[in-house]
Amino acid sequence: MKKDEKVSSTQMIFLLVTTITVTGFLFVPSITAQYASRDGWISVGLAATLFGILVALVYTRLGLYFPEKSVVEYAPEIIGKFGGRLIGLLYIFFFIHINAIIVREFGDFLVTAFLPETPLPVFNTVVVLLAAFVVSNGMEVLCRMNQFLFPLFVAAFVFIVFLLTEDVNFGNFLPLMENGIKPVIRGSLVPGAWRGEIVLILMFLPFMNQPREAGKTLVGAVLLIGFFLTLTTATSIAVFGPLLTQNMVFPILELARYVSLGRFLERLEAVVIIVWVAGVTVKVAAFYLAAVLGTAQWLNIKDYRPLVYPVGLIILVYSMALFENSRELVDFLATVFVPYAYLFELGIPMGLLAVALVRYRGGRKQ
Amino acid sequence: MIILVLIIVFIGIIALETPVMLKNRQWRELAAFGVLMLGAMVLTFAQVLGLPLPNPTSGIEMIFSPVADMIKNILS
Amino acid sequence: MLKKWKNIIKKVFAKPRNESQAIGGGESKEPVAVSLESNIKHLKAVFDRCTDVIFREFEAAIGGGVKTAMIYIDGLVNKEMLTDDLVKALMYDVSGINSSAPVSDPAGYLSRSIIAFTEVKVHDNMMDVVHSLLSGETVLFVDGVSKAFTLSTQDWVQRAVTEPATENVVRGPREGFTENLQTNYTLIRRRIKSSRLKFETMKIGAVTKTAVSVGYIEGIVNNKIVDEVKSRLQRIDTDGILESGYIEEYIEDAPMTVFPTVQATERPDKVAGGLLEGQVAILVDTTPFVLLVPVTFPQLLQASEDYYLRWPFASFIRFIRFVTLNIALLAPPLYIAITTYHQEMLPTPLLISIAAAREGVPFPAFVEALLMETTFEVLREAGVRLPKAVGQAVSIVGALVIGDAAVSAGLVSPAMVIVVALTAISSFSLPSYFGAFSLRILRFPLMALAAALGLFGVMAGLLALLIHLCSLRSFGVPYIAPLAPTSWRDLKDMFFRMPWWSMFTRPRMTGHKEPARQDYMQKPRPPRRRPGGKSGQ
Amino acid sequence: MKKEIIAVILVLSVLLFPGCWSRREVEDLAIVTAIGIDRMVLGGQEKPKLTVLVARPSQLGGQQANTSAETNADWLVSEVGDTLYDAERKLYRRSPRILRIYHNEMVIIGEDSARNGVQDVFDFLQRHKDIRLRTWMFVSRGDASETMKVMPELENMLSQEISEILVKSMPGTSETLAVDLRRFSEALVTPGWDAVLPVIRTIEPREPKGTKRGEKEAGQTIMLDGLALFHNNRLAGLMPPEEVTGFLYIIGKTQSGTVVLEHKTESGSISRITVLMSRASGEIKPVFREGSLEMEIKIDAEADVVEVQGDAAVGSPDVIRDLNREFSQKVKSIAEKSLDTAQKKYKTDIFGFGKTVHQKYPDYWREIEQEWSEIYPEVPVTVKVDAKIRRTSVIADPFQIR
Repeated sequence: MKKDEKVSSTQMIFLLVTTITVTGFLFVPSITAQYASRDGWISVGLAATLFGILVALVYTRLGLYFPEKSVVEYAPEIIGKFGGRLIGLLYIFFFIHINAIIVREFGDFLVTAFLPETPLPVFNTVVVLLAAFVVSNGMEVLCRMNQFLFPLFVAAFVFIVFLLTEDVNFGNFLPLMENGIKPVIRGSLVPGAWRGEIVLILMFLPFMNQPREAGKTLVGAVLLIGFFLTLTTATSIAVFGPLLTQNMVFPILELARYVSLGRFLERLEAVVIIVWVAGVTVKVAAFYLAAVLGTAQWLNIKDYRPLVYPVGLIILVYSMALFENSRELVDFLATVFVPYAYLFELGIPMGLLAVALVRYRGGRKQ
Repeated sequence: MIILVLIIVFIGIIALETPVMLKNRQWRELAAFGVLMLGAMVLTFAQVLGLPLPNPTSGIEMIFSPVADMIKNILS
Repeated sequence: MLKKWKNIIKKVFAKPRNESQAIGGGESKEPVAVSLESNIKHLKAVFDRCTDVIFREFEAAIGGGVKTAMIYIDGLVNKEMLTDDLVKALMYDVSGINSSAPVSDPAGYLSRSIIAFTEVKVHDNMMDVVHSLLSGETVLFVDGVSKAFTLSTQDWVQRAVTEPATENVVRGPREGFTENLQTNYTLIRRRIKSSRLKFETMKIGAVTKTAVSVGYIEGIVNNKIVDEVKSRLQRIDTDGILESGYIEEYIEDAPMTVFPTVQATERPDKVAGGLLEGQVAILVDTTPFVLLVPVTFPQLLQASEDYYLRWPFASFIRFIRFVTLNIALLAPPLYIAITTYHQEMLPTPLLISIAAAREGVPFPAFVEALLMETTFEVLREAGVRLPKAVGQAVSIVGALVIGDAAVSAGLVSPAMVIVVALTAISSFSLPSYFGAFSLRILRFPLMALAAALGLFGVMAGLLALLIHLCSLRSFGVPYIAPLAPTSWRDLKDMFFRMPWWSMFTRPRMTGHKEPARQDYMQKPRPPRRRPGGKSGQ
Repeated sequence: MKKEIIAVILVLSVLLFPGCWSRREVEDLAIVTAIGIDRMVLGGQEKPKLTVLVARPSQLGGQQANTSAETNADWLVSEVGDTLYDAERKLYRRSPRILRIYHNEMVIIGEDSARNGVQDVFDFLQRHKDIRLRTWMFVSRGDASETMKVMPELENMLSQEISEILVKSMPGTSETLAVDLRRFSEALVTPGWDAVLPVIRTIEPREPKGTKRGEKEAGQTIMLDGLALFHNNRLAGLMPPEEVTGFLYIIGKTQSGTVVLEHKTESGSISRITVLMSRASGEIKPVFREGSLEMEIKIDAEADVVEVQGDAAVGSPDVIRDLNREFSQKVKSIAEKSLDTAQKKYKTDIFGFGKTVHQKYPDYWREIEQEWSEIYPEVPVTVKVDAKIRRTSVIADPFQIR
């Protein structure tokens, strides 16, 4: 295992933020607005961030028992060989499955909004190939590439939001919490599940050059993600109002299309697409790397490289086979995805942590 | 046609990966690669030929949709 | 099976080379004989059929007349110096010492008292003699002395120090390296007057025996990099090195990339600057191009002039350069992608005028672009190969005529001509000629991707490029170093060129051994009270 | 490294091999600049009719742009289909180039179609990938396809002419409101807010039309004429331009425009003083007075004197003070007139009164939301105006000609 590859905590923050924001900003505003209507930004900004911080603390506490190991490696140490290996297998499955969903989201979005005549497999193949290219180069290259892209994402994002300030209508946020707190919490579940994708840290913690900083890193990442997603949700509600937002499939795309600077800088959806393509490549690569690393560790082999292409093929096939149509995907994300993701993002780590707390009360024997 | 392309791709991947492992005598890696690759090939052909694939999503839906419904009932 | 192939390949390509055979028989460590005759005979055998080797035998006026012989290669030595300082001294005994007195130690006596040369080496085996002779020294045999004297009389025809051809500046020194290694040392040493500046020389090339020198500043440079450079140089086993380009290909980290991971420059000031930042210079005899390692991609976008102009201008120029970098790489692909896939991105009037201009053009935009780009590359190549005086005129006229005629014939649209011209000018504005090469090549696959998948294809291509760039390393240093992994303080010298007094540290990647470059607080401030001010007492 | 090269070749070949699905060269496109939507009865069945204006690149731009009047710079074509998208595809039968409507600048809904409800039109516009939310919306008097037959006067294309009038000229009069698809959609879907659209119509000008000024030809030209008021998804009525100004005061969208005041001078004669609006803002506030809902409208306006007919000494602060009062009175009467038209005559909540109630009193709104359309016409409205004249342009008192 190439654990001599080390990344700094800034790089880790950037990686997590890109990974989560890039699909989040596309799907979250609409799904949240369906439940929480005009209070969507509260769901995304406060409720989901609180959840994110909770899971961040769990991961940190858990990860620091074994700063040199990933969850696939230390789960057997905590709860015994059989259970631990089962958990490892479940995580590998989770990463591959989530990755297939991401690839599907990617292709669906591009077909819907960009090149409608191009078949879906083309987009999926390209992104998986690019990601395979990254994964076979390792974690450092992934982080470096993301570090290069991250300022561009932020710039594009800020640019679009900034150009829309003229069209913002804060009246759209009123009245606050019309129907009480329940819809707000309901709306926060999906963004919460998204925020929980920092579960990647369970695989990536050993790569950090200062694992002690993991707590700060994760909380920082959660807050930054919260900021970006809240800004997106708030902007689309402020510009379009909650009722239009909830009927749109991709509000951020509509926002970009709505930008108009002096009638010559218009139709900026290409900016969103470019950011999206780059970001999803990073995201797919991150989950892909986690899956491949996990598989290699689970099978106890030293070099994960040979597994890159087979795993990529599996991801590719499932990205096309998982859903029949685009609404099935969104429906899955809005309903079943929530408990499913929470199990892996909160349930299992919490369980592991509980056992670990009891077993290693007096500090872990090194 | 598409099957031909796929076969070429598979042969390409195998030809690319195996020599290195053979040279370094990484038998464990080779076994893992072989099993995964076989699985991937079966899945790919099944998908291309329109055979039913084991779809984990339906299983997940089965397990988790009661929970999802419960959440819906509590929060609405 | 693999092994079998390997063996076959080895047999075909790696035929064992015999160095002594290659050099011509003088390799045996045969000692210098006492007899002058046998020495001359030996050398004549070695330099059989070498008409430019001159044997001159005469009698020296010492010890009552001793037979001596002087051997040199015509054209490599300074004959006047030989006549005045050697032949005359020996024949007429200008030193005025009693010439008839017997000499107990003729060898020592000769080198101490008679031969008026600054550098005299004494050899006692033939191999060294042959080597010195070939590198332009003059060999002196004295009958009865089993030693050979070699005198550094090298003086061959060489180019004067002139302005470098590839990297021009408006402000800054006009000197460029020459083909002579010694001159090149001088040019660097003049700039860095420190004993910490080291040059370590080795001979590479079994036949050419080219002198290759590794220069660095001890204390600043990372020793690991120096050792790595030296070991990579020592691994080279080939017949000849004629230019530093040979070396470059043998030592680079990533042989299969289009990006140069070794920087070649003709400018001594650039090399000196690099050395001060902890880079290692590789000087090769017989070429004015000096290699600098490790190098990062952003460095290829920096000209030495950036550091001589005042910082606001320099920063502005750098900004322009980033723009032109993007234009040079992306203008044609983006044009293709936008006009054939994403017409919605253009403002309506622009779209309509492009559509109007393209009406009647028979080719799709991609073919049109390919046609024009290829034409342009051909013209540029022709311009380089033609004699200097004709070259520029031909390429300009060619471009104008072909461009204009193609447009009026309706073969290409005017918009395309504008795009291609813009691309060409932008690629000329990049300071590194060799860095610009990679962009010229990469433009074509990107154009193909743009034609196949529009912006998505361009983006996929760029991402693949980015991944590739991120995975590159140059002697252990990440290729896009100050950007990713980010080093905030090095970014001062990246998109901008911050004022000199604010760049306190050397680049982290190469100069971390002695990070401080200068003292803090050197920002010039106006004096508290103006000397001529009224408020003063 | 070898692997990377192979991967790159793989990517390239995968992409290039089948390639080029959505590729269209620019010269193969028919660039739609305006869409008209009508309704017609064909064979006893109601069918939508789609009219589009397509730009003719060879007549615009480019080197050999000869805009001689022989060919129009845009091509008008309409087709009837079972649905709007169907009609759009049927246009393909007559277009040698592929219709692309992402450059479409405006959608004109025919009056008849608007009166019949815009639900279906709305879905077409929202779902269509290429129609942007920043598309100007209009209602035409009569059929849209008829309106779109007009030849533009100054610009090359009709769409350009209309959007320039809407965006550049009309703010100078404050007699219409530029509404894009986003605003229209938001007003349609938000409870307690009804939509408005500018009305476009053709008029036969008294001036000679066309190229030959000397011989008067019959011709038509385009003009913007007030607003169309919607109730839910149907066109409820039209508001004349003068009243639109009042509507704009109330929602605070006034930009410029003149108001003529009548002032009785000391000598007893009446001067007509024209003031040009420089800044105005409006605020709608729901309040409960004695347990029942009332709306309070507060308008702030500032203006400059630009013309005096008569001898009013507008240079004197006293006169200005009087004028301020008259100005406020006048603004109030304009606003009330448009309130009257919208609220009492057509019963449409174009001011978004319901929305403001919802925002301020969400609990109360929940009780009355269902009955809002009955409650709305009866809600008492008070208008408070604070209008001020700030400057008298470059001269003070009018000249005395003796």
